[in-house]
Amino acid sequence: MRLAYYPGCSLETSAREYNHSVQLVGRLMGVEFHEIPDWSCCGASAGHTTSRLLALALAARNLALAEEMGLDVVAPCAACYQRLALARHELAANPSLWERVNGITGRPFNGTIRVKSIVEMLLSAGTEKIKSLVVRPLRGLKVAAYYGCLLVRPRAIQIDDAENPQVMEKILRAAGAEVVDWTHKTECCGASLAVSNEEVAIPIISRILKAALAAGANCIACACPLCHFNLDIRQAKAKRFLANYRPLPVLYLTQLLGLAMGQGERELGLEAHFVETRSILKMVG
Amino acid sequence: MKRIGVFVCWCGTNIGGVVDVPQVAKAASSFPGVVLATDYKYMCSEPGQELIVQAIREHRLTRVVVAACTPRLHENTFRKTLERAGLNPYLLEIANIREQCAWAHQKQPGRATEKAISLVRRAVAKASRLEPLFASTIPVTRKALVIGGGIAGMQAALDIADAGHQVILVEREPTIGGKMAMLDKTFPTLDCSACICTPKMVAVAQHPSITLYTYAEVEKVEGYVGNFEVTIRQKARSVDHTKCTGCGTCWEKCPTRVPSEFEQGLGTRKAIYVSFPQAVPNKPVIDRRHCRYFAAGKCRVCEKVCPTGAIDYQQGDQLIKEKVGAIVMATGYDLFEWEKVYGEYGYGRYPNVITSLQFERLINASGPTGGKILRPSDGKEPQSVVFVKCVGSRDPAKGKEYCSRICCMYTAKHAHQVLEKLPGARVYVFYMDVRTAGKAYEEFYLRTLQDGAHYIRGRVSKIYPEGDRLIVRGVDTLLGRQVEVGADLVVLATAVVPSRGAAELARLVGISCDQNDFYTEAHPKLRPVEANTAGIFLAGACQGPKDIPDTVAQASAAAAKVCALFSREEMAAEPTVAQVNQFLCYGCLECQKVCPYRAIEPVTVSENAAGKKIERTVASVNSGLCQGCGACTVACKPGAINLKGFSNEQVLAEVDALCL
Amino acid sequence: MSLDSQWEPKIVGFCCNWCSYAGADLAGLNRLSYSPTVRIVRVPCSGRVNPAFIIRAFQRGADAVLVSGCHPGDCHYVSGNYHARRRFLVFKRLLEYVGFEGERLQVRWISGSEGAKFAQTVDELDRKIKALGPNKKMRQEPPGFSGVKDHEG
Amino acid sequence: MATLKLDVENPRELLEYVQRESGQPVEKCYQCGKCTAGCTVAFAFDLMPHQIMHMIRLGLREEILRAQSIWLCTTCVICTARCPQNIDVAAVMETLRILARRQKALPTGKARPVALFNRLFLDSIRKHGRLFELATMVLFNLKSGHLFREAETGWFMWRKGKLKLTPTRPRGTEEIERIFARLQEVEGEEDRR
Repeated sequence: MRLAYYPGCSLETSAREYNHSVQLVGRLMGVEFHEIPDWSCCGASAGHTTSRLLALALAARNLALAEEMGLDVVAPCAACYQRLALARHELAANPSLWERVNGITGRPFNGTIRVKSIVEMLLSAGTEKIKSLVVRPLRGLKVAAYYGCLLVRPRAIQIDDAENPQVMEKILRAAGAEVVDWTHKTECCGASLAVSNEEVAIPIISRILKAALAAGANCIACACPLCHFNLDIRQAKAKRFLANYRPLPVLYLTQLLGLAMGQGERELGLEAHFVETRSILKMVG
Repeated sequence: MKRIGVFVCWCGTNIGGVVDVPQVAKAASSFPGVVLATDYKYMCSEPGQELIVQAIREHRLTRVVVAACTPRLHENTFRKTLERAGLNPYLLEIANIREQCAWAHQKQPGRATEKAISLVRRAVAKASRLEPLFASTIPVTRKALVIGGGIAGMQAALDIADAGHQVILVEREPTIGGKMAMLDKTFPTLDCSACICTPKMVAVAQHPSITLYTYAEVEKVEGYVGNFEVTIRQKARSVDHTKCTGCGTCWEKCPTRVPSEFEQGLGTRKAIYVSFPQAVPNKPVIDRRHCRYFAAGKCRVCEKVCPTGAIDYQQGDQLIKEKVGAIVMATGYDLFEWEKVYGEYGYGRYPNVITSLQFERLINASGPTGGKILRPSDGKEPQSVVFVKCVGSRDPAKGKEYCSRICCMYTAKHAHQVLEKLPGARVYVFYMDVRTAGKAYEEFYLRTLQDGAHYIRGRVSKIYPEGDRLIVRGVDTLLGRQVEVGADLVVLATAVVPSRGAAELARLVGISCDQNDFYTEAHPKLRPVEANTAGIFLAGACQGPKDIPDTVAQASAAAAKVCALFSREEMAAEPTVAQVNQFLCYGCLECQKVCPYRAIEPVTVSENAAGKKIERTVASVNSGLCQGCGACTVACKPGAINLKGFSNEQVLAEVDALCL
Repeated sequence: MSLDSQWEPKIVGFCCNWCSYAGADLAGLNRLSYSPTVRIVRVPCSGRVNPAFIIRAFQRGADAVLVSGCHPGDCHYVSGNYHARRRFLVFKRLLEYVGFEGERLQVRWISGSEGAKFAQTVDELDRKIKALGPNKKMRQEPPGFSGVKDHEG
Repeated sequence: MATLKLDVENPRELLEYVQRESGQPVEKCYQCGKCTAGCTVAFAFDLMPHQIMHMIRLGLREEILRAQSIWLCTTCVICTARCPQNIDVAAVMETLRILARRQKALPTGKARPVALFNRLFLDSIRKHGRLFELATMVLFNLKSGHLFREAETGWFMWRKGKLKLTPTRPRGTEEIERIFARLQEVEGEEDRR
């Protein structure tokens, strides 16, 4: 499978371990990534919060670039995925807006390519394929799969049910992990409030951690750099709201998958997390 | 040549004050075919009618035009006048010069007069083309079919039977009683549901005029008002009810347990079972889907223990044909399947989130807990119970747009029952509005408030387990705040929807449904218990969500309508029906496609063509079914169908007259 | 019709017996005044109105035709007004296609309780036709020339 | 709390603007409150989502544009996903936020850092084509007056190689600049109208 690759800003810097693990696992699964040359920021929430046209234009430019490559595009970052997929959906639904946006970017996007989330990419190979690559089943791991908002909302771009999605669980089970049924997998992590208004974000984050702990999880799997930042780095501050706190490592879905497929902790960037991941390694053995 | 008389009415000053009546009469006297044109103060009065009768006789009138008020008021009056004078009543045409002329154009008397003349010209033109029509009669089979054996069907059946007519009651479940038999108490009086429902069930079973088919379904309906022919499928019970005594040994010994429909999944039954101890008939059926013998070919325990040898594994379905004159639809309701769409409430994964009907079983003395409110997960008594209203109702996104009408009251009842049975328990009711229109309903709700139920205005966004409790996350819009309640038990007031299969049954019977599959009444105000097909009547929740008093009232109303239909051996059919000119018809049957009453059927006619006898198909109208809408006349390409009383020639003549 | 300055439109209305005819009655009952240019032919249902009736009206010099029935979903005969709606949508387009002013044919849903709507509809149509002028395109002189045979009973 | 004057001028103007811009049938809102009930951030809001929906109907423009809530909304879209009337409440919030910016309504309280962060974020994109995380964070701390906030976090990220000292500059930054410039033109025109 050949795919245009849209890493997005975070995967270049603060989420570089996500980038590495996606590339590693992707390659193992036979995906050929072609990074979009000169990709630019998807606009993220600052974009659509400021102007609908701006948000669409920033996303459409990248869609157009991928289209020039003639490849469907995968965006590992859930936020980038949502922005790109939603822009594609909104443009397709509104031809006059589409024309306007094409005029603004000066790089016409014709809607011939699709946007894929990392989960879709992994599942399109099939769970059997994943199972066949597993050399170190994640036995002993009790994973709380965390989707956050961006993969399952709004309806137009959701990759699975918004209240009780199962696709990440499917992948994790194929990797030999046990998944926990928990209640906050599609609640919001507080997004950039964790930067702009930390005191608002911390209770939001702690609610999610509390639910994962209560479900007996020993780690969280996610697919979004911002979710990861909030749940991992902010865990230190969120823990004071939690009565029965124990450290809850937060790993990217592809890191867990990489582990199962025998990749080393260095390659997968496991050391780059705030909450120690050594417990995980010990369990997996 | 027709001899037409025109009678222009002054209606006191109502018409005469605006329209120059003598001038209208004068103008009319010159219209083709008019031999007499005259006016009178009040044409509908006794002397006015007498004037018409005399004129008909004196001037040998063959057609009559009355220019007066709307035909919707006095057409029948004047038809009777014609009949008195020995004329066919359908040789009358009315010119509406009051409602549609004098009253509407009071400020322009000159133009009103001009218009009145034009309207009379139209009436004369039509009158000259009127033909005598004769009301036909159709025989009425004085036997009714009632579909559905819940409280609506039982009430309708009993009322019709008590009036001396035969009734066939068909129920698809193994017992009659319906939803009401599952309920614990009824609002607002709190009397015991079983105490008032089970006697009705027994009365139905014992009534000499009622034939009861349980575990049976209507499979086919043919014919028309007064003359339906229905086919009923008696599903195989695998038990010979003529031998069975209902002793109960079989279901005691049956080794297979399955969730009980009657207990709403909170309890179990056996594979051979009666739904509940007071079931009517109180004899079992074998649920073949779950029976070991039918599934694996082994077991036959029931057969071995049956003292009368009533078990009959070979029993097959039976088709029964019945002729009836009227049908009462009483198919009731089901609960909206909330667990398929409400992910935020757990998709039915949390055992302590139950429906209101499950709660009825939980609090029912004959229910799975013996009437103790115990939560399903661990059988503990809940200390905090949350009720959520409008689950599926008033929710276009996930469910239905309409209000289910009964939930506000039964939730108030449930809240009251919890507070009564579990002193010290806390009760929260999340609501959007409290709707208590009904006798003594608001008083009951207020009493529940005083009992200590907390009513929280707002919807619930999420229900999720935390430890062994449920967290209910909602809003109190009166406080303008998010709220959270810890609950041991959550009861969802799920929407009332038509019972499963209602739409298919409607198609089979030939009536229509609204967008929610509730049966459509003939007129929302004036004919609320009739379906839009003659001879079919509606009772209870199949027509829309209803509580028990309204259901019983509608059932009795439907029964009264049936009895009215049955009051004579024959019924008159309106003569203004469609008629096929079979010489012109070439059998395309486009007319059949647009007929809403299935009144058109193909028939084969044989005729001589060039010395050879040939057979061809033509359309034929069943005048018993035809309601005279005329849709077929427009669909007919060769112009072979015409509508009596509104024929093409008549309408064209009217158009011509108006355009002069 | 003598002089153009005195010209008043001639509007033929086909009203279904159950809704629109009752609506017209109600307008009168409430003494709502509207233009006397409309004259109504009572039909059982809007689905009974044959396009031939309308052509005939235009041929005989009607300046406008109003077809009015029960609201969609409220048809006394279940589905008659649906047929009418579909039929006249096509028919109107056909009229326009042959160069006839489509506005001269109006199809409206007026219930028995909508007397005011009936009055408004008529006045609106009256204004529209007054602006449009008399129907000259389809009018045939003298009446009876159309060749449509009258079945004199 | 002060009494609200309901007889505002042009009471439908705001409603019509929001419905047009967001494409959402705000008029369908029947105040069930499910948006507020499930909202991630409502506990920190000054006006609840359902109250905002109600105020739009009433045309209480000033009250709404002054609200911090419209800035604190994370666009998590839970409100939208669960709205029984199929109203995209998040899109309505966004429309209000854009309106507030275009009307130069000054964000107050908790809304201020959100608006600041958004602005710096976009500035960075405009300049570099991509987000330059380090510079954006430093600027944010400078401008919000908390110089050493996140020092620990920053240190950690630095150690783990998660912060870069220089921005990655894709070619095509002039294209991005053009997008921003054209947009300003378009919006300037709209605002004048």
